[in-house]
Amino acid sequence: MREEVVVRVGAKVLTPFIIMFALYVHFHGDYSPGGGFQAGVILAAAFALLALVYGLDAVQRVLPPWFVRMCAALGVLIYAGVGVVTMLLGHNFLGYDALAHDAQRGQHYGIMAVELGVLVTVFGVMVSVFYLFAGRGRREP
Amino acid sequence: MSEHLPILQVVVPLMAAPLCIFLRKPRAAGALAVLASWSALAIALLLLREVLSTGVVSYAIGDWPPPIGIEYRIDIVNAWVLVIVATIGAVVAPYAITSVEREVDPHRIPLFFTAYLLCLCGLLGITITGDVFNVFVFLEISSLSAYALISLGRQRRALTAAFRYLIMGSVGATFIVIGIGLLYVMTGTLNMADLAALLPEVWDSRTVKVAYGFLGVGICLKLALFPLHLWLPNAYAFAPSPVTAFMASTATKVAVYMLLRFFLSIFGGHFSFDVMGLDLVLLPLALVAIVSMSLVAIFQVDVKRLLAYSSVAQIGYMILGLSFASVTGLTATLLHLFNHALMKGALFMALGCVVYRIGSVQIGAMAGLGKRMPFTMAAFVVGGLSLVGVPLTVGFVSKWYLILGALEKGGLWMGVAGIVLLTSVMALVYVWRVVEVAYLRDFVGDDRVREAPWSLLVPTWALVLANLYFGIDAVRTSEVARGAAEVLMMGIGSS
Amino acid sequence: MMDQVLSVLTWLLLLSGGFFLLTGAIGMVRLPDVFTRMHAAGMADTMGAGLILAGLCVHSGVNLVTVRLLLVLAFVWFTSPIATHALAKAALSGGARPYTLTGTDADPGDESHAGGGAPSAP
Amino acid sequence: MSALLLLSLAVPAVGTALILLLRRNPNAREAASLVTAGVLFAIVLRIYGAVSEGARPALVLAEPIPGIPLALEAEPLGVLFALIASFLWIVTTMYSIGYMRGHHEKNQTRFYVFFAFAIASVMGVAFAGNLFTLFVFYEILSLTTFPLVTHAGTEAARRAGRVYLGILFSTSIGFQLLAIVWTYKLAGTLDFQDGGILNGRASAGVVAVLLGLFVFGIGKAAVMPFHRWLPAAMVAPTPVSALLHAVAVVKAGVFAVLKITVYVFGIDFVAELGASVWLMWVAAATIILGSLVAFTKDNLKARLAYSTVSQLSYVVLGAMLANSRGVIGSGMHIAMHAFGKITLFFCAGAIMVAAHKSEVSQLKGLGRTMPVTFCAFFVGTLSIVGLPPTGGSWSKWFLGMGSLEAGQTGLVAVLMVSSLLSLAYLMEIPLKGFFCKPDEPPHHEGIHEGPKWSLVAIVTTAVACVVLFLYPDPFYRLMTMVAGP
Amino acid sequence: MSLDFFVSHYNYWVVIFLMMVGFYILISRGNLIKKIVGLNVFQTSVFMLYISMGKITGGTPPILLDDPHGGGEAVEHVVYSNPLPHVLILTAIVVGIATTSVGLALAVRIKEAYGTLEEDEINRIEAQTEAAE
Amino acid sequence: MFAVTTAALLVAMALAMCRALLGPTAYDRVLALNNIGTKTVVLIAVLGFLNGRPDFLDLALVYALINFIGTIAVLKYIEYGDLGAGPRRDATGG
Amino acid sequence: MRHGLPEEIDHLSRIAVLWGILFGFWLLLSDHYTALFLVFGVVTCSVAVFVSARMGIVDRESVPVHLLWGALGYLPWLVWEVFKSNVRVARIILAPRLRVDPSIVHFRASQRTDLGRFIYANSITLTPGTVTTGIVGDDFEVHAIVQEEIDGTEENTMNRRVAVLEGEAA
Ligand code: NA
Ligand code: NA
Repeated sequence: MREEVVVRVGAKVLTPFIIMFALYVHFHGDYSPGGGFQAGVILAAAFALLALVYGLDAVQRVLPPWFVRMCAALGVLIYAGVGVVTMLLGHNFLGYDALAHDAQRGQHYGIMAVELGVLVTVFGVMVSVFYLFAGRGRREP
Repeated sequence: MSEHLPILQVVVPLMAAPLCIFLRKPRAAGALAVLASWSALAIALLLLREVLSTGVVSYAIGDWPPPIGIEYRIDIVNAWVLVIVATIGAVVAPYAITSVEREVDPHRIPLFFTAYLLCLCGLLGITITGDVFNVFVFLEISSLSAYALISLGRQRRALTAAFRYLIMGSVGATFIVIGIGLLYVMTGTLNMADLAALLPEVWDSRTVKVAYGFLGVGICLKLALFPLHLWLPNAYAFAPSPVTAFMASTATKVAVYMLLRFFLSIFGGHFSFDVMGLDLVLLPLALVAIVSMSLVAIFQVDVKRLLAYSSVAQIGYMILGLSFASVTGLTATLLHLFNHALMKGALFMALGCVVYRIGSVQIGAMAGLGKRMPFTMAAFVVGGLSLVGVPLTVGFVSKWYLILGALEKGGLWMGVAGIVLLTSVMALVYVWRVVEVAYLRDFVGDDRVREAPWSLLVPTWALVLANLYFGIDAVRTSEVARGAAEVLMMGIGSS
Repeated sequence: MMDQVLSVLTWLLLLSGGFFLLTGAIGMVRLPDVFTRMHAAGMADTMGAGLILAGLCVHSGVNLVTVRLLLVLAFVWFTSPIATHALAKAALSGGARPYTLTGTDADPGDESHAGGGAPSAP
Repeated sequence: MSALLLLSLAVPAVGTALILLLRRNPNAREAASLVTAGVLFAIVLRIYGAVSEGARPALVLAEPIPGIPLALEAEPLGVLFALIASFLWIVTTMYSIGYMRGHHEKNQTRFYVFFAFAIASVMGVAFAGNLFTLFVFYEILSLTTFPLVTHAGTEAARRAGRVYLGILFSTSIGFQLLAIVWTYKLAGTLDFQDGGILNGRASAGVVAVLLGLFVFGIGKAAVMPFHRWLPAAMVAPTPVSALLHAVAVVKAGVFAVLKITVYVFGIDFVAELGASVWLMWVAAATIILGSLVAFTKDNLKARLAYSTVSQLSYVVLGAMLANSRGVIGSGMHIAMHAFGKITLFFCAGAIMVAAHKSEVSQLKGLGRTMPVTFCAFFVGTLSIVGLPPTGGSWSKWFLGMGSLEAGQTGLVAVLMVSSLLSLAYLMEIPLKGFFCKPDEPPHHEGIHEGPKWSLVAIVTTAVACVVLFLYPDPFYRLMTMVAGP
Repeated sequence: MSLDFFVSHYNYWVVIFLMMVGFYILISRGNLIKKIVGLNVFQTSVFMLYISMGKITGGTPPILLDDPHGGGEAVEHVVYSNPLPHVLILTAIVVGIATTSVGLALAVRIKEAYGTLEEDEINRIEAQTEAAE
Repeated sequence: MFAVTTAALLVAMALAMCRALLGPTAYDRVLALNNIGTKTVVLIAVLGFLNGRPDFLDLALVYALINFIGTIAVLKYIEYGDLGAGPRRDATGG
Repeated sequence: MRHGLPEEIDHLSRIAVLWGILFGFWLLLSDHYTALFLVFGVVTCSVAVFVSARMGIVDRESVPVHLLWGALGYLPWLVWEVFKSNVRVARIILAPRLRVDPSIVHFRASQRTDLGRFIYANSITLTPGTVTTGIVGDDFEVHAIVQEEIDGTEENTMNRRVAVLEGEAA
């Protein structure tokens, strides 16, 4: 049997950096919207890599399927919640100016929060899809 | 909070959808879906009231003023469609709680309600938004959740049906996004009102005409206009019953709304009818759809699929009304939007009751159900008669305006009126095939089969009674539809 | 003066990077089987990408862009051999037969050490 | 007064509820039926009283489409129809009690329920205040009689039901509805008005087409070629046939034709344009062809059915004549044919129940064992043919006079020939019954008159045929209010 | 239709070619996964069209905005450059990816239910089931 | 000079694409696609550099990451028919 | 398994080191050095370290700080080797007549840890002309494009250098 030293060690070394990079993309994506989406994809990719190397079960122990589904749901809630908060603060839906005294800062916080929602959702959806695929092949011999 | 009604219309189902996943119990998720869909209906009704009293309601997302930011803009047309969608959403949600027990895997039920609410959110969003790109986004939200909903059907054919719908729906959506992009390139705006103001300057350009074509084909794919309807019959036949009831009553209606909004409000009636000859393109398609699909429906043995083909034919009626290029014709279209939602909703929900008890809607399996499930089959009969267009049902009201619209045009259009009537008779044939089997054959199935539970019957009969109520008192609906038609036509072809 | 030197250096690096890139690509087409092609692909990944990115670094000078370019390069150099190794391993266990001069197959399970497997070319 | 109109619809509806409630107790159930029928007749009589003094009670039920209400209005023609229908409902109920029990029919409750529903729809048709309301109740009548037609539940019954509903709905949706929308487009209203609403609003050609759409669109009038449903519906129990032929369905059809001609087109307008001449001849053709086909039928009910096809076109013909005499004759014939034909059907049913005979050729000598029935049949025959001393002679007289007035001498000839034909094919039955020797071996032992309740009904209608000869005044007066003297 | 016309609109031709390729794959391939690939190529061609047209991406000048709540007093600083064009493409891409995910998920379940991903095969199985009913 | 580099990259990618299309084995295609991926990373870097958009380098990094993980996933799928299989621990070490 | 105190400390220190490395990378990547972004950086690195620790992948293999010093010497040498073998393979490919003589060979590697084997295997693969195709224990299976690539001295040198690199730290 051929063992997987190379890929295993490689994945181990890479993973923390990938996670860090994902969040870096999120926090620095504010000037060009969409950071949340890319970050979600990258974060999901990190776990996909771990699952490829350590097996689905190992990853699902840390990241159970129900948790991932909730992430997908939670992101939408964050997104809509930010809108509702701005509404409660007397502005229109997603009127970020409401989030801080300084309009620019408010915009920044708002986009960051919304992108966080996007990140969490994209991460949840992507990992769910990966689980779906990775979990299916098992029934074949 | 009342100034936020436009956004709440979308946000309430949008926020409830993920919460359904958090509530991992099927019934809790269902209860939340009911709550959300009822709130959506209340909001839609409030919006309609506001629009009727004050005219157009506008809401700027994120405080960005309209031409730049996304604007939600409600006039009488989309207020009307919102009410239709929200009504069906509110009726089907409680029905689904019981219905999915037999039609969806238990562990997928929270997912079902999530997708249901997302679909509702998408459809409401398409209707309410005043931004063309936002239309595309909501269209995809509703479509993706629709694919998921269809695939939840128990039979494996639900999967292939969903897949085919996905392929055709995505092609349609891509066509729409091409059209939207071209419009943006030409005008630099995505705001509908802005587009409507800017487009006349560039009417002559080929790009605008190409955009028009892409949008037309894309939307017609979504609304299953013959011959782009191929995805619909199987999708409706194999989806879980509440999904079929919901989709058949709302999804294609919203697509028709999109067609009206894009071609009459944004491009304008003058461009559509006088420059592009939209009526001349739609008329033959609508007629062929009505006749051929009615004919095909007659020979179906699966009643769900039978009604699905009937839906394609009924979409033909709506498009036919548009092709009259007159206020009366458009009134017929808008009325039929509402009326067809009521009748198909009632019919598919009645079928859902049948599925709940006997697990099949093959015509043979329904023999003798008239006695076993009297309320269910009575609902089916009333819905069917409405489909045929028997007076005192809503179906009659739309047929009335459709024929009136045709006769107003005089001449050869008499023949169009004749075809409408002929196909009503065909509807009678396919409806009656089922009725005859249910009432005049002896029951052959399991002896324990009895009437469907109240939790299914009450929503079903709510729609059945609506079929009758709005058939007996159609003054208000007719007036709203006529008002909406006048807004859309803006003085063109009014007679 | 310094600018000119840097400019020439950039030219040199980019051109030689392009050279290895193209050579590797030719090898991808020319070489007889998947295993030999891996060596060609490796050229593009190592010297091809390396020299071009180095050229960009030289051009850009010492700043955050260079840091990023180096990060990209480090990532490519770190992952490329892992992917190639995984591919080779998968190909062998998947039944791909390495090309040999004589046309007879090398036995991948052969336990003989260095030099075993393929006889020398005539 | 307008409350009475509502009651005329509500009473049969309440009756259905009563019948359903009392379904476990047949006697109470039938009593409820009878009482309801009696009450309804009393109500209609009250309305008759008011209308004959010139009142026009009216009522709006709802407004389904802006400008097109669901409205009731009692005018003389409608009252005439309502009178006939409500009176014959009593008689038919009595007859049904005997027949259904004697024949051991299943689902008797369903029968009475839909019977009552059908009568309610008939009242709606009779008192319809506009074309739309007429159409609504016309369609409801088709639906409520469908379960009656398919009562037996056999394959033959299903097939008949398909033909029945198929023809009635396709003509009404295909032609009638089109004509209604067209009328609305031309006139801007659908209300029935004296002198017509289309008067002066349409050309001769349009009127001719519209009139045709109405005549053929009202499939219940059974004008050829849309008559097939009538013989097909013969599979139904005899009381249903009676209801179809005499009381409700076909009468609703010809009544609608007459009412539309009078109140939508206006007879003067139609006569002036001459737009109805082609339909006169269509009606004439139906009259002759119907009679000829009746001749060929050995099955008694089928023969009666084709007789009805033929006779209905008398009414249509009268309407198309579009003059005072013709319309009076037309209206009177609705009544006279109703009493005559219901007598014949009752007799046919009684023969079926008592002797289990359905073919004309089997009736030889039966008259001696069932004298009352065969006498009644004879009276009914006279009325259908139009011979004194029966009511039928009046309507035939007025129709003939109307034809002459319209200058259509040829139609007089058609009337004569058709009368002779009907005399021939109907008189064969009492003649066979009384004067032919039964075939060998005789099967008539043990056969006696039909059930008691049925017999009462038969005698009542037969007597009514004679009474209407002596006292046709109520109907005549109503018709003169419609068409002028 | 000069040569110049073709050359100056090269991006259109590339996009149209890609679109046709995608559409061709979508229609002609019986394998469901290949259909999804075709759909992706088809969609990607549209994104490329917009990216290449340049009017949508980049080159959009920042917009000076009136503060919506400022009561007419114009805000001098650019709050954010108009994010619209980027967002459009990005959203469309996200939608495309979501569609692909759902499509692939369906394909997985179809493979499980039918044991094949070939359309002909699936149609055959479905026809058999229908005949059996 | 960047244009020349870009051209070299495109030609190299085209040649690799030939290999991807020709095969003949699945491994050839994976190898070629992985190689195209790496070249795309370089291309993105060059183009970003050319357009003065250093944020393209983040994109290049993301692309490289996806390329790597995608390759590993495809290989695992080819080898095991299952993306979620655990490591085989029947050898030494691990 | 018993967790001794030194092991705990070792683990925690590795976590801290990993955190530090990540934060270093954050500072390299980030071009905003405001307080807010530093806070973001702290959060980011903490999340990354936390997740990695929960996955159980923070250990000697994944945080090879002990090799840092040796790597400074090894990496330049490796780059040079890569360049040399690139040239050799380029000559093979560009030769008018393709002269490849591929073979697969097995040999025993001197590294004692998986990390060492990982470095050695990747170094072999990184240099064109040879590809590690399999490792079982200390047995390496390598594919070479021409025989000379593998029976030359480079491989032995590389084997030794990696072993030294590994050994220095140990
Ligand atoms: Na080497
Ligand atoms: Na190598």
